[in-house]
Amino acid sequence: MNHALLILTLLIAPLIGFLFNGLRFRSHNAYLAGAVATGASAISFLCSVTLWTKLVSLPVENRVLETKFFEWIAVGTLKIPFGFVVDQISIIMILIITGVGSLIHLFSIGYMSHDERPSKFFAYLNLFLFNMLVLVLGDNMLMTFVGWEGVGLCSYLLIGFWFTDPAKAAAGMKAFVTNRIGDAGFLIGMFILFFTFGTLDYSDLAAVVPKVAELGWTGPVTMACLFLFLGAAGKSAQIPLYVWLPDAMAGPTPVSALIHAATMVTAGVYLFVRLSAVLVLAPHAMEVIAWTGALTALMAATIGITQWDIKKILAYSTVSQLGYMFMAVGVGAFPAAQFHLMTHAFFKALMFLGSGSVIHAMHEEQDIRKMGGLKKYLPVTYITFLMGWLAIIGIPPFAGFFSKDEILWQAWSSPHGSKGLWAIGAITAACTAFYMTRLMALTFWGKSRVSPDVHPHESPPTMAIPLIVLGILSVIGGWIGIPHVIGEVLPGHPPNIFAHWLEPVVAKVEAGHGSAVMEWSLMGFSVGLAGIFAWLAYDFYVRVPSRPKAVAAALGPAYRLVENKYFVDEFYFGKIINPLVEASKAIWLYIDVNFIDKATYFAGDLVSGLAQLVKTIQNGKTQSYALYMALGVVIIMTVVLSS
Amino acid sequence: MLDTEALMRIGLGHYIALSGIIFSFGMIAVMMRKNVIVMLMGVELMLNAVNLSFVAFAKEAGNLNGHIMVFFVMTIAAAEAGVGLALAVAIYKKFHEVNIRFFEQLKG
Amino acid sequence: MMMEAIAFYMLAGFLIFFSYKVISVPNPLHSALYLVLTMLGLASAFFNLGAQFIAGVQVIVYAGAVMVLFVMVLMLFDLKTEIRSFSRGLISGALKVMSAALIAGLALGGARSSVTVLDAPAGAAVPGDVTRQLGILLYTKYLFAFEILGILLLAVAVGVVAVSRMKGGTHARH
Amino acid sequence: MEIQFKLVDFLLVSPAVALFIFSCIPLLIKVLRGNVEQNSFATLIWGYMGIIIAAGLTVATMGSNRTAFEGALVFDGLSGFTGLVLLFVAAVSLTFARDSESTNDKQFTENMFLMLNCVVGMLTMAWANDLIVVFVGLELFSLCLYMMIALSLEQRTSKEAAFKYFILGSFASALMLYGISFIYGTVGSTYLPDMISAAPNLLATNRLFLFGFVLLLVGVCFKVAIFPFHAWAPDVYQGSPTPLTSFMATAVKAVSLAFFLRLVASQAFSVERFWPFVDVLQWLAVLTILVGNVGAFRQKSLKRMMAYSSIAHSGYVLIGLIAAGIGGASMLGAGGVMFYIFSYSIMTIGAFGVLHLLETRADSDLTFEDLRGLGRDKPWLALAMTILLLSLTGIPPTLGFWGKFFIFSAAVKQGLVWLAIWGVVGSIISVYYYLRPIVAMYMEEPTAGRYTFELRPLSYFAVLFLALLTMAFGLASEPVYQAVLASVSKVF
Amino acid sequence: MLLTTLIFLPVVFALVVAALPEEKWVRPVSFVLSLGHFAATCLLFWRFNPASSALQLVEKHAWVPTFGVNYFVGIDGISFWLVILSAFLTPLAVLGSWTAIEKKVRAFHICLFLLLSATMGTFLAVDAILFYAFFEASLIPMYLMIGVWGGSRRLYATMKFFIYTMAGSLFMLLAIIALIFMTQEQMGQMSASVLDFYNLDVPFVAGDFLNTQTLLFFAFSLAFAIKVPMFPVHTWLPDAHVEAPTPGSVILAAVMLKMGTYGFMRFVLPIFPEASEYFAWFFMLLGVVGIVYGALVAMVQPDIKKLVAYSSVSHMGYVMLGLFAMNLYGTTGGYYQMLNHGISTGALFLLVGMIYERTHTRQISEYGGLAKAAPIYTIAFLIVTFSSIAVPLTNGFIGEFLILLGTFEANRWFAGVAVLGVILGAVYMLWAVKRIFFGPRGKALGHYEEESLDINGREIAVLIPLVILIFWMGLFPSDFLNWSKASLDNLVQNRTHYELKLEE
Repeated sequence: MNHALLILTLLIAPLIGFLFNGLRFRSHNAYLAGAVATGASAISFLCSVTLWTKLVSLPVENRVLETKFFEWIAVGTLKIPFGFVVDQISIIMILIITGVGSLIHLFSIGYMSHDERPSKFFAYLNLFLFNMLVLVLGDNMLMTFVGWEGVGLCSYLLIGFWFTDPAKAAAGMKAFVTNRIGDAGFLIGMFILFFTFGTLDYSDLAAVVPKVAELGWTGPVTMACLFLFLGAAGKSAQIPLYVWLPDAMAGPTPVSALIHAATMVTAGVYLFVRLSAVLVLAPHAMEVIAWTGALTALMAATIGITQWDIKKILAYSTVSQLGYMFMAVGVGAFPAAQFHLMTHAFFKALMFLGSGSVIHAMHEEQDIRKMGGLKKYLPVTYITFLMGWLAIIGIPPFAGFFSKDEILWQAWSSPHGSKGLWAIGAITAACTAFYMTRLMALTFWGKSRVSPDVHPHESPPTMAIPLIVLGILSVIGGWIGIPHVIGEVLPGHPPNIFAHWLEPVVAKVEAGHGSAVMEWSLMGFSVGLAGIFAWLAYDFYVRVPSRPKAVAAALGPAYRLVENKYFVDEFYFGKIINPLVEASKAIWLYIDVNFIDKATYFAGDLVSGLAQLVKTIQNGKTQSYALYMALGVVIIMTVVLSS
Repeated sequence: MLDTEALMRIGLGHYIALSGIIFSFGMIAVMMRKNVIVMLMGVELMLNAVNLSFVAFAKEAGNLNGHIMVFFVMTIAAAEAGVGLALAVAIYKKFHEVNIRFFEQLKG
Repeated sequence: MMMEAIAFYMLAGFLIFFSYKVISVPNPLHSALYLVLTMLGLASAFFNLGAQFIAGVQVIVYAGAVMVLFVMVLMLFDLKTEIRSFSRGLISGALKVMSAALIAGLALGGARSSVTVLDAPAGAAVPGDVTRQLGILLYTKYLFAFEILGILLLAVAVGVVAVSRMKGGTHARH
Repeated sequence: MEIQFKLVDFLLVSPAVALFIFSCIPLLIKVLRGNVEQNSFATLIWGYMGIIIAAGLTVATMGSNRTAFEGALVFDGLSGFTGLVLLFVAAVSLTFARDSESTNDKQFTENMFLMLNCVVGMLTMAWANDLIVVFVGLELFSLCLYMMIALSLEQRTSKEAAFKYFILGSFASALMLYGISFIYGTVGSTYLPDMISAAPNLLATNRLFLFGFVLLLVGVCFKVAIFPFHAWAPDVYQGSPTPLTSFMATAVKAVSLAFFLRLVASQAFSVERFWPFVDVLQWLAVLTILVGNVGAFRQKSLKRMMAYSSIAHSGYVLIGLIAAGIGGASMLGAGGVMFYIFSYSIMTIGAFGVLHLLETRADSDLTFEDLRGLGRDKPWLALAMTILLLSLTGIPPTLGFWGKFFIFSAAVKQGLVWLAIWGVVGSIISVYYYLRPIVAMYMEEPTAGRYTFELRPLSYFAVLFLALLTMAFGLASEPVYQAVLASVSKVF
Repeated sequence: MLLTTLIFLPVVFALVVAALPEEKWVRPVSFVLSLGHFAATCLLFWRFNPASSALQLVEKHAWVPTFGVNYFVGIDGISFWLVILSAFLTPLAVLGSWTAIEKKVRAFHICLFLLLSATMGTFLAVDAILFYAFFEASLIPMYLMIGVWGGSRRLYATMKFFIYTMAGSLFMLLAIIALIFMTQEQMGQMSASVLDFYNLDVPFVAGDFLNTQTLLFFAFSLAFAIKVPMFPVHTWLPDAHVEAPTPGSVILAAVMLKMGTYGFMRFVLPIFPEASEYFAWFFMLLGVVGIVYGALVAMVQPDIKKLVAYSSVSHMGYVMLGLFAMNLYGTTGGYYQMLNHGISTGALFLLVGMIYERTHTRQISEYGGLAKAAPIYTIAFLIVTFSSIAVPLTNGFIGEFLILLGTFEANRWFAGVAVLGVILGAVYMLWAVKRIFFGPRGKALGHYEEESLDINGREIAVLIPLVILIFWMGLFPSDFLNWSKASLDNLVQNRTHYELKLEE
C-alpha cells in the first residue's frame, strides 16, 4: 500500500464511520455504532502505525510522506492543494490521535450504552477524528485551518450533545464562539504570512522564512505569530480565551477525554511546533507566548485547587498543562512541548476516562464532596487513576515527570527562558500536586460520603481496557524522552529518542546554558515540591478533613477570588458580552429602526406634509384659483422684467 | 414732472393704459365678486378691454387682423355669455341663488 | 389735438367710472346696466380708433343682445341686492386687487418702455374701406376660422339647449 | 381684391369638415324624429365613422407640409400627428361616454355632437398658424368641454366642475387674449411665422412683446395645468364625468402642448433677455412635478389622484419643452415631448377608462377601497389597470418608461440635469400613489361581491386594447419615436 | 438563440401556467417546467467556453436605434453562475412552496416565472437600457409576491421595497442616459451597449466631488447599493424578507440581491475605474460597517427571518468588501460569496419557511428543543448554518477566506475589522440555533409529538441539492471558479482599461 492510499484510508475511515452512524442517527444500538466507530478509529490507527513504519524506514533527513489529492483553492498566486503530509511531527500526532482515540471510542461503547442517541455520538466522534487528522496532516496552514475549524465544530456538537439542557447547549456555543475569536486571529496570522512569504505551505514556509530572517526584518512575522497565538489560545484554552474549556465539560466524559484533553486542545501547541521555523524569528512573540503559557498554567492550577466538580478540576488541570506546553513553545523547547503534549494525552485521557468511570459508577454524580473511599468499589479505575495522578504530579519515572521536567529545565536554561518562568512553572507544579492529590483524596481515599441510594460498581471491560492501556502508557510513555542527564546515569544510556526524532523538523534554538548539576538539583527541587504539596493535600483532605475550611476561611477574599475563577467569566459576560448584546439592541433600535427608518419615514412625512400644504392651497374656491393665476402672472413678469 | 405734452398727445399708450385699467377691473370682478353673473360680467369686461387694445394696436399696425380678432372675440364672448348664463340658470335652479360659494365641494 | 385729448380723457373717465361701478355696485342688475354703459363707451372708443364696423357690432351685439341676455337672466332670478357681494379675506382680497393692478401696471409699463411702438405716428395707414377689407379677410385668410366660429355658435346653441333641458335646467321635462 | 377659394384648402381641412358633418347627422336624425333619443349605439357608429374618415383624411394629408387659407393653417407633421392622437383619444372617449352612467342618457347625441366638435376645435388649434385661428379653435373646444361637463347626469359636482372650468378657462383665455393683443401690437401681425421670426429680436428689445409672449404661454400653461395655473385641474377632473375627464386630460393637453411646441420652436428661449423666463419655466416644471406628485400622494379619490398625477406629467413634458426650446439638440426635446404626449394619452385614457368601467352610478367617485377585490373579480381588468399604472410610473418595458426616458434624455443632453433629477424625485414619490391601487386590487382583503356586474364590452375591450398598446409600444417604441421625430422635424 | 430562449422561456411558461385548466395542476406543471428551464440553462455548460473572458453567445438586435439601444444579450464568466443560480433555485422555490402558498396558486407561479425571466434578462443583458428594463421589471413580480402572499405587514414591506429600489435605479437611469450621450460625443454615435461604455473616457478629477465620473459613479452605486443592500440603505431588506412568502424570500435573497453586486461588477467597477478606486475605501468602509452592523443587529433579532435577513446584510457586506478590494482574491471571493450567499441564505429561508408552516411563528423565543422534535430538519439547518458562518469545507468558507485575504491585501485595517464578522457570524447564528433547537421544548412546539415536526420527503428533496452544493462548492471551488476565472482575471487586471471582446 502506498502512502497516499494509506493517508486516504486513514482519513476516510472515520469519515465513513461518521456517515454510517450519521445516517442511522436514530438507532439506539450503541454496540453496533460503537463497533463501527471504534473499528474506523482502529483502522486509522493501523494506518498510522503503518505510516510510522514507512517513515522510520526513510532516511532521517527526508522523512516526509506527502500526498496532494487535488487542488483545493487556486486563485492568483494562492494555490492551496488538498494535500497531506506525514512527517516526524504529524506522525506523533496521528499516533496519539488514533491510538488514544481508539481507546476512547472503545471506552465510549460502555459509557454511552444507555444513551438515547449513541449513533449520533459516535458519528460526531468519528467526524472529530477526521477533522483532527486533517488538522495535523494538512500540508499547509489552510488545511490545518480546515481541521482547526472542523474540530471546533465537532467540539461544539459534542459539548452540546445533551442539548436539552440549556446550560450544555450554551457551553457548546461558548466553546465555538471563543474558538472563533481565536480563528479570526489565525486567519489574520495566515494573511500576514501569506503576504509576507507568499505561501501558506509548511515546507515552503520553512524554506522561505530563513531567507527573510537574513534581512532582519521580523515585524510582520512577530505580528503573524501573535495573531496565530491568538488562534492557538482559543483552541488550546490559554489566557484570555481559556474560559470555554471548563464549561466544555458539559459534554460526555469521553469527549472531554478525547477532545478537551488529549487531542484538540493541543492543536495550538502542534501549530507552533509545526511553525517553529517561523516562530523563532519572532522572539518577542515567543516571550509573549511563554509568559502567557506560564500565567495560564498558574492561574488554572490555582483555580483547580478550589473546584469541587471532578471534571472541572481535570479541565483546569488541562488548561494548566497546556500552559506548560505553551511555556515550552515560548522558550523554544519545541520537542519538549510536543513531548508533554504526548504524555499529557496519555495521562489526562486516562484521568478523564477514569473520572468518566467514576461518574458512570456514581450515576452521573460529579461532585467530589459526595464521593470518597471509592477505591474499594472501583479497583481498576482506582489503580489506573493512581497512575495518572503520579504522572501528572511529576513523580519519576511516570510519564509526566520527564516531560514536565524537561519543560521546567528549558524554561530555566533556554536563552528565551528565564528564572521567572521557571519559578511560575515550579509553583504550578506544586499546585498541581496539591489539587490532584486533593482530587484523589476526596474521590478514592478517606471515608465514603456517597449517598446511600447510590451503589458504585466497577465499569464493564470495554471501559476498563482503555483505562488499563492508558495507565500503562502513563507509566512508560515518558521513557522515550529521557533527558540527557538522566540517560547518562541510567543503564544502557537510553537516549532522548523523542527529541532526536523531532530534531530534523523543528527549529533549533541555541542550547541552554546550564550545568548538569543545576539540572539535577532543579529536578530534585520540583519533585520534592510536588511531593511536599501532595502530602500537604493528603494531610488536608484525608487526615484532617476540617482543615481546608479553616484555611479557606483564613484566606478569605483571596480564596473566594480563586473559588470563583477570578471572576473572569463574570467579567466577560458582565463587561463584554452583555454590553455587546445591549449595544446591539440599541444599535438596532436607535440606528436601524429609529434613525434610518425614521429618515425614510421623514421623507415620507415630508411629502405628506407637503401634500397637506397642496391640499390646503387647493381650497376649492374658484376665485382663489384665479388669484393663483394672477399672482403667477405677476410673479413671472416681475422676475422676467426685473432682470 | 408731468409731461403735459405727452399727456395731451393722445396715442396708443393712452388706449393701452385704458384697456389695462378696464382689464384689471374685470379681473377684480372675476376674483372678488361672489355673484356668478357679475363674475361673468367681469369676464366680459376683460374681453372688452382686450378688444380695445386690439383695435388700438390695429390702428397702430395699420392692418385689419386686429379688427378680425375683435370680431371673433365679440362673437366668442357672446357665446361664452350664453354658456355661462345657461350654467348660471342651472345653478339657480338648484340653489335659488347664484353665489360662487356653493361651489366649494371639490377641493383638497 | 387738444380736443382729441379732452375727448379721450372724458371717455376714459367715463369708462373707468362705469367699469368701476360694474364691479362695485352690490346689485347685479345695476352692474349689468353699468356694463352696458361701459360697452357703449368702448364702442365710441372703437369709433375713435377708426373701427367703425367693430363699433357698430359692439353696440348691436354686445350692448344690445348680450346685455339683454344678462339682464333677462338677472330678471329671471329676481335677485335682491347682495349683502355680501365680495369674497371674504382681507389678505386674499388685497392680493387680488394688487395682482390685478400689477397686471395693468405691467401692461402700461411695458407699453411705456416699448418706445418704438409708442412713438410711432398714431393712425398710420388704415385702409379706407375698413369694412370691405374686413370682409375680404374674413372670406380668405380667416375663412376657416370664420366657419369654426359658426360651428362654435352652433355647438353653443345645441349645448345650451341641452344643458337647459337637463334635470334642473330651465326647460327640464322632469 | 378677388376672393378665391382654393379647393386644396378645403381638402386639407376636410377632416374637420367630416367630423362636423358626422357630428350633425345623428343630431339631425334625433331632431327629425321628434327629438327622441335614438339608439346610442347607432349614434356611436356615426361618431366612429366621422372619426375614422377624419383620421383617414388626416393620414392622407399628412406630410404634405402645406399651408392653407393664405397661411392661416399649416399642415405639417406636428399637426398631423397631433390630429391623429386627438382622433384616437376622441374615439376611445366616445366609447367610454357611450358606456358611462353619467353621459349615456337621453342626451348622448348632444354629447357626441359636442365631443366631435370639440375635436374640430382641437384640430383647428393643431393646424393653426395664426393666433386668431388658435384662439378660435381654443375657444371652440373649451366651450364644448364646459357644456359637456355640465351635461353630466351627475348633478352637483359636475355643475361645479363645469362652472369652475368655465370661469377659470374664460379668465385664462382673457389673459391669453390680452397677451395676443400685445403680440399683435408689437409684431403687427397675428401670423405665427411672423411672430416666430420677430420673436428673438423683439424679446430682446420690447417689453410689451415679452409680456405678451408670457401671457400667451400662460394661456397654454393653463390648459396644460402647469403650476400655478393648475388649480382647476383636480377639481374639474374629479367633478367631470369620467369619460370626459379622460378626454380632457389627454386631448386638451395634447393639443395645447403641440401648440406650446410651436411656440418654443421660435427660439425665443435662446434670447438672452428671455433667459429669466426660461429659468422661471424650469422652476415651474419642478414645482409642477412636485405639486402634482405631492398632491396625489394623499388623495382618496382615484380620479383626483389621477388628476394630480396628470399635473405631474405636465411637469415632465415641460422639461422636454424647455429642452426643446433652448436649442442645441432641440429634436430630442421635441421628440420627447411628442412621444410623451402619445404615451401619456394612451396610459391616462386607459387608466380613466378602468375607473369609468367600475363606476356604477352617475355620481360614483371611486376611492382606493373601491378597488378591493378587483384582482379576484375582474382579473383582466385589474391586469390592464396594473399595466397602465406601471406605465404611468415609468417601469420598463412599458410605454411610460420610454416617455420618461426620452424626456430625461433630452434634459440630460441639454444640460438640464437638475430638472431631470427633480423629475426622478417626482417619479419616486409617484411610485407610492401609483402602487396603491395595485395594492388595493390585489393585496387588500376584498369585499364580497362588489364587482359582480358585467363590464360594458366596448369600453372593456378599449381598455384592454390600451393596456396592450402600452405594452406593445413599450416593447417596440422605435417606430413611434421615429414617427414622432418625423412629425417635429419640420417645425424644428 | 440560447440566451433569448433562456430569458423568454419563462414567459412562455407563465402563459402555459395561466392557461392550465385546473389549479391543482399548477404546482406539478410549474415544477416540471422550471426544471426544464434549468435543464435548458445547463446547456450553457456545453455552449459556454470558460477559457475565454469574452462575451459569448451574443445576440444583438436593434431595439431603439435612435439612442443606440439594442436587444443585446451575451454571457461571460461573471454572469454565467448567476444565470445558473437563478435557474437552479426556481424549481426549488416551486417545490419549497408546495404547501406554503395556499391562495392564488396560479398567479403565484406566473409571478415566479416572470421573475425568473426578469432575473435572467438582468444577468444576460449587455445593453444598459435593456439591463435597466429587466432590472426594474424584476421588481414587479417580487412586489406582487410580497404584497399578495406576504405576512401581516406585507403592504408596508412591499411598498418600502419597491420605493427604495426604484429610488435608486431612477438615478441610474439618468446616469445611463448621460453615458449614452457620452458615447455619442466620444464615438460619434449613440450606444447604450456596455461594451461601448467600457471604452468611454469618463472625465475624472480626483478630490473634486462634482465631476462627471464621480457623479455617475454614485448614481450607479446608489442603485446597486440599495439593491445589495449596503448599510445604510438596507432597511428595506429585513421588512421585505420578513413579510415575503418563503419562495419570495428565497429568490429575493438568493438572486435579486445579486443584481446589485452584479451591477457593481458589470457597470461600476469597469466603467468608472478611477472613481471606483478613489472611493474604494468608502465602499469598503460601508462593507465593513455592514458586516459588523448586520451581524450585531442580527444577533438581537427576535424573529428568525429578520435574523436571516440581517445576516444577509452582513454577508453582502463581505461581497462588497471583496469587490472593492479590487484585487483578484477579493473579487474572486466576492463573486464566490455571491453564489454562496445564494445557496446558503436561500436554504435558510426555505428552512425557516418549512418550520413556519408547521408552527406558524417565527419568534425565536417561542422555540426551543426543536432538535428533538425535528432531527432531520435540525441536521439540515445546522449544515446550512455552518455554511453561513463559513466553516471550512463548506462553500461559505472559500468566499469569506478569499474576501478577507483580498481585503487584507488592500487594507489590513478593514480586514481586521471584517474578521470580527467571522466571530459575530458564529455568535448570532449559533445563538439562534441554541435558542431554537436546543434547550427545553418551546411554546411553539406545543402539542407536537416527538419528531412529528420533522420535514417530509418533499422538503428533504428541496434541501438535498442545496446541501450537496454547499459541500461541493466548499470542497471543489475550482469546479465553479474555473468557469469564471478568465472573466474575473480580466476584470481585475484590466480594470482601468476594461474591455469585453465578443466571441466569434
